Amino acid sequence: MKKFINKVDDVLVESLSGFASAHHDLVKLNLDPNFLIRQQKATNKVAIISGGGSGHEPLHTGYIGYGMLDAACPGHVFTSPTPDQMLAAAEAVHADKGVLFIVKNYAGDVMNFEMAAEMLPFESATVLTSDDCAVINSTYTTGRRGVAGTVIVEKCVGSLAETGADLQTCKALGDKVNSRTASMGVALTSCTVPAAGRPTFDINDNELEMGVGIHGEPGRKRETMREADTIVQDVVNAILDALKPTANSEALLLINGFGATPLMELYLIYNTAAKLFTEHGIKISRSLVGNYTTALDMAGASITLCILDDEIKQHWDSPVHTAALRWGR
Amino acid sequence: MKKFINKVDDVLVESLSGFASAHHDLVKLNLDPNFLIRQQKATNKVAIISGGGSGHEPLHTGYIGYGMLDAACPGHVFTSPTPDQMLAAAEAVHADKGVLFIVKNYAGDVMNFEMAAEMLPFESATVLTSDDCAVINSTYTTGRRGVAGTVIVEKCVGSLAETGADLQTCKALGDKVNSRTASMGVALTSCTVPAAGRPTFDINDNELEMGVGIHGEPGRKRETMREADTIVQDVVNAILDALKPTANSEALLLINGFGATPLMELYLIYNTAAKLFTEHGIKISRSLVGNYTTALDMAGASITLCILDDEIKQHWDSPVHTAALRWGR
Amino acid sequence: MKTSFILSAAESIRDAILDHESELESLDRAIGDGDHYINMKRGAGAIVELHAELAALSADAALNKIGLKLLSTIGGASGPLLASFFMSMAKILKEKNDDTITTYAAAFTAGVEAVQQRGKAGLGEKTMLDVLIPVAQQFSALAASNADIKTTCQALMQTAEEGMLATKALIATKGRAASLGERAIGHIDPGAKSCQLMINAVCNQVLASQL
Amino acid sequence: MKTSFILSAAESIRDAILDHESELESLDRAIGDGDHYINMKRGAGAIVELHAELAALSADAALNKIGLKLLSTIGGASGPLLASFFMSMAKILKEKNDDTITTYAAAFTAGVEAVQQRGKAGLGEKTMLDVLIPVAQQFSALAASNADIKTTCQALMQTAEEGMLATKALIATKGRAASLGERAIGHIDPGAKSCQLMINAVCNQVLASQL
Ligand SMILES: Nc1ncnc2c1ncn2[C@@H]1O[C@H](COP(=O)(O)OP(=O)(O)O)[C@@H](O)[C@H]1O
Ligand SMILES: Nc1ncnc2c1ncn2[C@@H]1O[C@H](COP(=O)(O)OP(=O)(O)O)[C@@H](O)[C@H]1O
Ligand SMILES: [Mg+2]
Ligand SMILES: [Mg+2]
Ligand SMILES: [Mg+2]
Ligand SMILES: [Mg+2]
Repeated sequence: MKKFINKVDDVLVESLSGFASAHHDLVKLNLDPNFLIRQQKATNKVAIISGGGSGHEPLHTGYIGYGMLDAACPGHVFTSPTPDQMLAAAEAVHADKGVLFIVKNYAGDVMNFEMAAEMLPFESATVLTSDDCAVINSTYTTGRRGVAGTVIVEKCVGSLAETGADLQTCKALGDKVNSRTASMGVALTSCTVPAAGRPTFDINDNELEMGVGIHGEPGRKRETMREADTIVQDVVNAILDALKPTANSEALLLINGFGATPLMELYLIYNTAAKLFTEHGIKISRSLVGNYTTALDMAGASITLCILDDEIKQHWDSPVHTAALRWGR
Repeated sequence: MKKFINKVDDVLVESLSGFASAHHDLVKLNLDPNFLIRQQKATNKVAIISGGGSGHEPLHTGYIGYGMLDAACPGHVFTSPTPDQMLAAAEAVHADKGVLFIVKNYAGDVMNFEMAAEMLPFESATVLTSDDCAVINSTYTTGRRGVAGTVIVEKCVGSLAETGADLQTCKALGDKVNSRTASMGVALTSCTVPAAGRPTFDINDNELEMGVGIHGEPGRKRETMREADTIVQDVVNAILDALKPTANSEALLLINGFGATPLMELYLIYNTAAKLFTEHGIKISRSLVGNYTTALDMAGASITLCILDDEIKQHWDSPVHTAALRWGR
Repeated sequence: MKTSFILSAAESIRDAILDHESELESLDRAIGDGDHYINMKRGAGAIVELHAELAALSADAALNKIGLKLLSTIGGASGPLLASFFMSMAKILKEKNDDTITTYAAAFTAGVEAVQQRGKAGLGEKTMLDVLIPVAQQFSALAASNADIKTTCQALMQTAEEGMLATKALIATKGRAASLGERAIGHIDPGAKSCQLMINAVCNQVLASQL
Repeated sequence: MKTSFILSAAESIRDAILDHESELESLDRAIGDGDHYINMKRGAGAIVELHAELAALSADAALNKIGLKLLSTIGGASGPLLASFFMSMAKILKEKNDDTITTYAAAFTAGVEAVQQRGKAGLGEKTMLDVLIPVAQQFSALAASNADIKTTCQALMQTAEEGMLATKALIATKGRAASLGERAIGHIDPGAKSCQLMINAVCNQVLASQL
């Protein structure tokens, strides 16, 4: 393992400190319990809080700011944060309109946020994101994982919250966006958790992991490496299967890098994916290409499609000012 | 080599097409000769054109748009573009106030842009960027290479050009920013040029390349891998040596990833670098952390310091709207 | 239950976790995200560091404090589950306020029920519950039949091991491995393994104190 | 000079480049950015593809067209340099408009001078000029002394090879390798190698046509 780190146990705090220092105009960092909040506390709105294991940067800390999150709770690398973090963050940012937690659907995140919600002295609701269609949802599983589509949920819900909308309305939008969003990822290499010091999984030079999770969890299957177009075709098909969009749907296409995949390749993927969706009668009217929900140093990428409607479009387009997503101001 | 590509010869065009399609609101792509221009041609301003070998995305295509470039000419991977590209791009974007080329100081780029300038039927000037202080400038070399500091030059010159400033004034600002900027990079792994199919250099698991170039050129020396803090210390010292900033200088600190280094590590580097510069009496008042001048899939990062003055600060802060850098609108 | 017993049990557990670094790590790498060992080490270490503070508390208060500490230290799936286990156990001990095996068995069972509630899982879902549920059942049964401590401990260790090994053949339907489908078969569940290790450590501690 | 000669020389050059893929690639990987082979292959391939178009032109017009094509095809440092070489050579051939060895030597020398001007470099800077300059000098000298074609070709190939090998011991002061300082020592310059290959290919072509 070669990484720009000092002691393995200090990685998280040193990195969070760097983030807070680089973006001191936007965020404030609290250590022990670890959470970050906007530099300027927002008033008269539902407080939007997200969090999860670290290692997916810029998710979630990079989305704190006007039009998106009020606070984020970073856990250890790939490990859900703990309820004391959510409680302290909520205490710091709630503004008498309740707290909405945006939580990626993993047993650990769900349970920790659930316990926080139970202990919270004020009203809360939770949007569970579950856009990863690599996991075929069936009665015997805990359902799909939340992956890069979470960014779209956070953006739209964050925008709505700025308008003063109430807790249930915000939750409803989050649930709607989530239900119209599907993602699937492909890994070319494994990530390496600093504390583990070695790759999470072994993969040969001629292999790819189709449907990989953003923590390096195994996916649908191990396949032979091949041309990008045929890889993208399979991912696009899985997404179409999951969403079954009607013809003439309008959509946002997000090509997300896992951390070690160059933009050159992400745009090449975009090129093919956009063509395939268009051939399927879908109008790609919004796009996002880059590292938005990463898996440490994994080489790989995911494709996310979100079927838009006027409400989602409006909240996607509205101004946002965070470290990782910024437009309109 | 595992990459999301189809045929090696098609990588560039497919990637450019994806970029143009994802950002069709911002840019237009011309193929053969390859160049990209703003979707809306600007008028009454110096046309700012940059370009260079591909593989450094988002440089330069990602910086086309309001407040930055009018056009970019992408060469083959790591190979300077050719004069016909610059000529066609200049033809498309010049607006009777002349053309300013921003060129990274490499023999190939310099000569190709020079030939274009000689053939150009209208006035032009060139800013050569040369911020890489890994290369000790001495009488017997061609001087420093242009690396990530180029982004700062493009941002500031682009901002000034929007005000209607004339060609020589724009060039003067570019030269000034360049002279106040120094960078140095460290590689943990090599990049792999798609057409070559194998890593440009070999490097062991316990080694780093100090002062590496953004095309994988060897740097100052091959060293033993060690803690991030001591690596950063050496880079910071080289930059201080090169710039010799006076106490109480105000500066912009840019931590640039080479393509395969996670944000978590880049922020950790920022944390240390900001501390060290601050200890040296430098006030870090602006920051940028992310992948801004990459080297394909290289794991590594560079540190860039730009000593600010009021003029540079104003042009750094002014609104910009490009695919990779956006604020204020 | 003496608080001193809890303190030394905590140390044995920590040692057992540390001793199985590579095994725990590779189990979670195979069907999870590779952090289970790190999580357990962080949790166990935090408890051992609480030594002085815990020593001043009654057994039930110490167990409750352990639960709270685990809750704010481990994170992930195992954090809230193990925290719920210890806090529920503490509650029963406090209520019953006696020192019988029956009470311990009831407390253990309450802990396991809390894990089931929190995780919304049951037997056969390839989780720590495949160790905890059979052990709780057997513990209650042995306590009801007045089995001696040595027999009880040995039986529980055996059951824990069987439960842990049994997860190997299962498809996961809860937790991170649930997304793997058939690919999870052939791997022991990491949480089941660490629970087996903890039960083992505590039982051996009891057996040693019986000598 | 016959255009047909230029066309077959272009093919020989392309073949020589393709035959030395791994050598050219590894030379530029060692002290450059690894693309020199790809650049030369792209350039040489583009010229061979121009066959039909070139065949219709006079020798000087063909060489000028080759220069322009290389200019818009190769890129990098070698592109404008080789383009300048061929365009300047074409100019002299057109001016002199005869078929003597002296004219060829003068044209070659003019090409080399154009490379020097464009690259602002001279002898001993570890570039293609370490092959081109000595070859140009010798070519002029041999032409002036009326040496026969066979002797001339053999001498030029020898000189090219020596110049190429001599770059190994040099520090680079121009081009990408200039940033390496001492670390460039021990590696042959890729541009010198490809120039030597091209000179070799053309000389062998001449020799073959003499038989
Ligand atoms: N719903 C659940 N009920 C019971 N145990 C669970 C549940 N979900 C996960 N587990 C247990 O947690 C273990 C994983 O813990 P850990 O690796 O620390 O957390 P994470 O899965 O969040 O990375 C699994 O091996 C399994 O035994
Ligand atoms: N200023 C110069 N004068 C002469 N030759 C040069 C000069 N700069 C570079 N070269 C030649 O160009 C070669 C490199 O060509 P190439 O790899 O195609 O371009 P780049 O260096 O831009 O990647 C060097 O090996 C050297 O021989
Ligand atoms: Mg985890
Ligand atoms: Mg090159
Ligand atoms: Mg885990
Ligand atoms: Mg080269």
